[in-house]
Amino acid sequence: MSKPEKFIEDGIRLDGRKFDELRPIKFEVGVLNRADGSCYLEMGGNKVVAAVYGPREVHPRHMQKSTTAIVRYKYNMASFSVEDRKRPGPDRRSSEVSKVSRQALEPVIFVEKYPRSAIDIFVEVLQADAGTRAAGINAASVALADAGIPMKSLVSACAVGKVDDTLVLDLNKDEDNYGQADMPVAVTQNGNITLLQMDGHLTSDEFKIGLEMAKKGCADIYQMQKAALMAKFSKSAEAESNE
Amino acid sequence: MSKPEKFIEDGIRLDGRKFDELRPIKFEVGVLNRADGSCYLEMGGNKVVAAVYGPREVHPRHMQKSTTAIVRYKYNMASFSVEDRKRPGPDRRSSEVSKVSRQALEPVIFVEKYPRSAIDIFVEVLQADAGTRAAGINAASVALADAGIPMKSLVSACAVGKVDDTLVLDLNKDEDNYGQADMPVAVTQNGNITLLQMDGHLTSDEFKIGLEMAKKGCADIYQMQKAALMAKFSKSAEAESNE
Amino acid sequence: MSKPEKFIEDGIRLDGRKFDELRPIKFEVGVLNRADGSCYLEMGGNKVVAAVYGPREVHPRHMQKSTTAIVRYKYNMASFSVEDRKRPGPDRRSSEVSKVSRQALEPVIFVEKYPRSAIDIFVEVLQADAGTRAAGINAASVALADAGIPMKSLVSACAVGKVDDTLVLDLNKDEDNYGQADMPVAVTQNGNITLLQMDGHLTSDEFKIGLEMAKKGCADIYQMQKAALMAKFSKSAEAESNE
Amino acid sequence: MSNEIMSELRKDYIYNLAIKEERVDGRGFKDYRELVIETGIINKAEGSARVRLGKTEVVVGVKIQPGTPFPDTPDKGVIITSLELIPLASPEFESGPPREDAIELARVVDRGIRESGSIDLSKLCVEAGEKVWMVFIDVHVLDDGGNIMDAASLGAIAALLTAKLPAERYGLGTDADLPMRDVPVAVTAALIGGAIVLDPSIEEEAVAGTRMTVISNQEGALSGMQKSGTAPLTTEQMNYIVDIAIEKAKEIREKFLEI
Amino acid sequence: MSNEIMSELRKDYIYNLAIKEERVDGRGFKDYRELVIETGIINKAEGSARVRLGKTEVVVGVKIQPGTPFPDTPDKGVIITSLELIPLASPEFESGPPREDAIELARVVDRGIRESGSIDLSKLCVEAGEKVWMVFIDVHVLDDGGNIMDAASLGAIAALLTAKLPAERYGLGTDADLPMRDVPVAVTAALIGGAIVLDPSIEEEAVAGTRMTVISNQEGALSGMQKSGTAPLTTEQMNYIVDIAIEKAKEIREKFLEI
Amino acid sequence: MSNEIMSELRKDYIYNLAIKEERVDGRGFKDYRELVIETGIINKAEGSARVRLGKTEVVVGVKIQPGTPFPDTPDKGVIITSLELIPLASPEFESGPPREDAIELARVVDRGIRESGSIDLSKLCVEAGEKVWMVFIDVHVLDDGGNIMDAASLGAIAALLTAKLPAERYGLGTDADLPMRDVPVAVTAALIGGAIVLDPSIEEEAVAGTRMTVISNQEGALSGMQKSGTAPLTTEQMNYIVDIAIEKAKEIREKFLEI
Repeated sequence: MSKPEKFIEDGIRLDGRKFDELRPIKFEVGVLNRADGSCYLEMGGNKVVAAVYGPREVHPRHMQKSTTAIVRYKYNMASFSVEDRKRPGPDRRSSEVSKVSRQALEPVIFVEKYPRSAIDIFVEVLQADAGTRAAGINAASVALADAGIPMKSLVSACAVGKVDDTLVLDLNKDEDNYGQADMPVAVTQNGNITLLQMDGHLTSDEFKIGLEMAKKGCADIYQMQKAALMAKFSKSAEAESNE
Repeated sequence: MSKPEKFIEDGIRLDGRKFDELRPIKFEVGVLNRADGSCYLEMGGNKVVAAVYGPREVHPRHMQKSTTAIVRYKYNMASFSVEDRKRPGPDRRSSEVSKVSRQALEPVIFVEKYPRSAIDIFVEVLQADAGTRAAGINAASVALADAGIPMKSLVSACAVGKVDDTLVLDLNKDEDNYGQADMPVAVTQNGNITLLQMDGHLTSDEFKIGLEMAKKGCADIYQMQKAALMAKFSKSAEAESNE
Repeated sequence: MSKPEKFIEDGIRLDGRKFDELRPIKFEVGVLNRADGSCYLEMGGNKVVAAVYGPREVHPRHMQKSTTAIVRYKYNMASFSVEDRKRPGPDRRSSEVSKVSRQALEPVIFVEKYPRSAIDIFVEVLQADAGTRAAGINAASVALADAGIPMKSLVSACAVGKVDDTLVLDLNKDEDNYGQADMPVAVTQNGNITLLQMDGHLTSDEFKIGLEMAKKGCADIYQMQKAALMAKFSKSAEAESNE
Repeated sequence: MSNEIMSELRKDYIYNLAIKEERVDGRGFKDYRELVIETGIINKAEGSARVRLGKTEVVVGVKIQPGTPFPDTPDKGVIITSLELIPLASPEFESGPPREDAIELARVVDRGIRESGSIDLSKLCVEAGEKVWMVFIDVHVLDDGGNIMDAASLGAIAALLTAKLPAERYGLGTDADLPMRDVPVAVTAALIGGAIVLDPSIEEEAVAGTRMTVISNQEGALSGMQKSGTAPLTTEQMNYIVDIAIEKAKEIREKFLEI
Repeated sequence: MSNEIMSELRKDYIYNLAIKEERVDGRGFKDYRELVIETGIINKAEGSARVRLGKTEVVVGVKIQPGTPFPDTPDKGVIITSLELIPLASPEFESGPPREDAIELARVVDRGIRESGSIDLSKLCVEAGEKVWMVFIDVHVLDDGGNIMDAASLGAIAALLTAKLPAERYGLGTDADLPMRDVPVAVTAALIGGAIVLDPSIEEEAVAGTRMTVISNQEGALSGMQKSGTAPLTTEQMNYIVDIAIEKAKEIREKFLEI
Repeated sequence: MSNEIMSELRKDYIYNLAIKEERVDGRGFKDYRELVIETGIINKAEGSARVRLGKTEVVVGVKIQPGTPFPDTPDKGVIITSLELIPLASPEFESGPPREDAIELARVVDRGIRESGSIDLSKLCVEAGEKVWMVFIDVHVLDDGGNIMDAASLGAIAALLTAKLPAERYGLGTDADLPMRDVPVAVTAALIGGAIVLDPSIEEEAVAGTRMTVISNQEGALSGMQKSGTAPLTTEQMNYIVDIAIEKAKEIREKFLEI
């Protein structure tokens, strides 16, 4: 698709959303058998799977920390997740995304409970549609809870951006490709910021308003994360009481 | 060479062999000084060298097994072994060949005699002419014996294939390139199958007949392997008694 | 630049030097804060930085030697140091240069004083103009002294070459590119040879005369190295006595 | 009681069950676990499938784009099959470039498709020697519950059967189905003690001495075989496996009529 | 007393200073260390700069040569930014391919230049779809005294501002300055306890829970941001950092008028 | 008695022999071990040779194919020399990409051929700037009995002297010999204590402080030198080595008349 003439008409975006509206979101908890915790997430056209292993032994040994667990995060895009086939394997972008995503989640994990061990988070993007790092963090946060990792809070993430000189929540692919700014944000349930990146052009005022919009979006996602976990746990509890 | 019109005329293959005839084979035992055991083999146009080191210490340590020796097998084609220069170094094909070849030999080695140690097998293909994995296994099996590694049996290998809708033993390069099927087989001296792969198209009946042909070929190769080892040992014994 | 018609006219080289004259040389000692010892060197158009760390712990552990320190040397050319951008990272040339440079310096270091430890030398070429390996060794030798590593001698290095059938000292880039021979030499202060390589064409007599020229050049460089170190140490001493 | 001992006991248990002609999940020796195939799940891919085989799950994506043919087959399309055993799918998988096991799986899936002639590669030529269609088959293993080989192989075929040549996108005519001619099906048997079981679970794989994959086509002929593992097989065992694999493949192939 | 204990005490000291609104080197919270920028230091490079920021030193070289544009931007030049944390610069850096930290630094420097539109990439097109100028920005870190991010970013801009398109060398017209439109400046703040300080030294980085880099352009608008580190920031802290970073960037931008 | 002590005693023994002007295998200081050169042993290669030098064995294969010249030498053929120290050849060699020692060996062999002008590269040009012959020299070390350098160098020259340009295969005229102009010969000396011996065996290499390789051409001039090892050499030692190496090279060159 080439650049549309207008992204917003009569206050409505090309995909029918209002400027501060998230795309449809669907969480599924505990979708994998081998992982200690897992989550499948659809967020707009994004389809991601997150898996958590741990706390477990650290290999190689010299990466161990004597007083805390180490947290590792591996974000990967499937080669078929994008229009033009992506070469398999890590690249510079996935390396950066993995780093900031890890740092978005690490502050809510009680790492001091598991010295010398590792908590491994794997995120696979099966289909990409702008906002994959936010989707990955949302899924990973739920997968951590599903794995029973003690956490101070869930972490919720979404991006705010600018198209047609207007701030909009949760950019889709075209808004991302042709927009003026993209700012992914992750927050704890208290609204503390654990990830913030910005590309593009924003005035200082736009930044401040945009940050509030993103936080509002994250708060909505947090409710969905909680609901998905509740549903899983009540189902498990039910299953157990039926045994 | 482009595809010949016919591969078999009056029951005779283009290189003069009958359908169930092996190519000329020559074993030389103990050709290397540094290796613990070695064997040079010419099998048709294939020229391969196999070397065995071990049992010896395992590096890196974490690969050690506490109750058995580990067996490692590295198959490599010299860049000048084929018509079009091969890029040096391992590729996906050599990785698979190494794996199946290792598994072809491992069952006959008394690995439980050497816990925490490694038995390393290296096979270099100096000239390739179809059937290099079988040639490698034949040479490696003899090199293991030459190294004094305790074995339950030798392992012998050859391929059976299909050209002109006819099953033939020990494909040469053209028969392999333009043929309808290729099935390398390795067996112990009791005829138990330790390697079997098949590419191409075979009916179930053809498979069963072909397997018998391959086993027959392996039995012949086994005799040559034994003879080569006997010759080496009697020469060594003679040398010793003359000292 | 294409090949000049003549490199030497009336006994004077294209850059105005006599046949046995070094290019201008400038040493700066202790230019880096983090390294244990360092030296910046301009030698003609070459600009190199050398840093020394150690004696320090060896990683990975299995590289430790129980009776001596290991010496490691990493020579690297910045991608912007040459006319046509160099791909970043090590290549075969830098690997060989690192090896011979390490061996040029190792014999003067009292490695037996620091068993199980490492002395790491890093040389970065910021601008290259023929003779970078000699420049690197000259700077590294001073950086070792600056780091307080006990040494039997400094090591000094320069090249001798042949242009217009004439032996010349310390080739510049054009003399190197279009010349008939290039021979880098490194010597201890007693004139013992710790590095010698030769490319090109020299008669046996030319070799012997050239070697003497190179040793004379090295002796001059040694004086400059010593002076640079003296200046640094007297400045440090002054600074200390002023405290 | 330590995990290691538990796991040894569990192995013995499975092993002893096999002797009694039983399996830990109650299946008969020739039974497959529940098989669910969904297609068209990734809309950025030209073809895609999710396969669930018991507790095993793989997603296969097919990307198709124009490219240069190999010099020795100037008039034929190109198939490239990749498979990684990513650590998301099992605590036993490690990060990094694909290792032996992953390479073997990819190559066997690839040969099954290639050697069976299931894709008519000559119809993937756009301009001989210059431009052909490149078909990238990427197998993404999400959950290793055992027998990845068959799941991957089924997923690859399902994704190919539903894939479209994106000709319009590249100005090369109208979109079309891939020229599929056959539906090869991989069936894997495992040797546990003297018993031969089909579709081994992850627990069964842990005790199996060897696995034998047999790929057969719609005529019931063989289009690929691979022995994997160190335990030898007798000729009788090998012939038996070939017979039951061909039979089972016919049954599984029915699944594809539903796609 | 061991080094580890010394270092812990040192960290506590810096931490406690921050509570008292002091810094170990006597600077105010918003003060930068001494900044020295030299340009044109590498004559083999089309542009170059050496930046000394306190005890931190980086050399940036810009190489420019003709190349093929990316298919999706056929009429635009290409910027490629590299940065390695080589072990010459710190005992904590290791040999080998660039790791996470180095990749992050390179990508943030790159985005600052790219997203601010500081180079008019459309003027780097020689022939649409065929030939454009490739601008390679290589950041060579020589001494890690802290805040490599700002030093690298400043060095990159300084090298670009003084770079020449080597058109004559490639028979593509006469040499010219790069088409620069803006001077983005990166300002990095660190959170130490509750205190926010600019331009953290290496010692301060060791105790900082998080760093926040804010890149702003000559209009005082934002052209890039990156949070790095695990400590969360409140909205108030984030907004405060943005305000002081924009202010400080104006001050630093003055430096470039001297180039 | 442990292997380590045995090996130390063995080293002392060799060292002490050298002082007495003796060698462990009875050779004189300037004697080479038995040298056997066979050519034409690999029929898939355009040239090939097997060299046995005492207990050392190398196989060299030369592949020749058309390719693109380097931009700075558009009218010259290309030589690319590779050498790996594969673990088949010695318990001390490891798998993986070539390391320092292997790279050094390959580069010295390469320079010997290149710098001596032994191949007339301008005759390997097919069409200037477009197509030249690429000569790949691959040295395969099979058994490391010491002095791989000379064996590799001899093998490379022997393989080149018997190589054919495969012009017919590529439709580029009729097959021809490579345009060889010189036969450079590498002679390696080792310093053991104060003694200088030629063609060191593996045991001698283990005690040698340094090795010095001198490559000379048929006129008796030098076309390459490489010192390898940490022990310094005096000027007298260096000059002596050059003299005896040139003398010995003449003797060895005779071997090639037999090819």
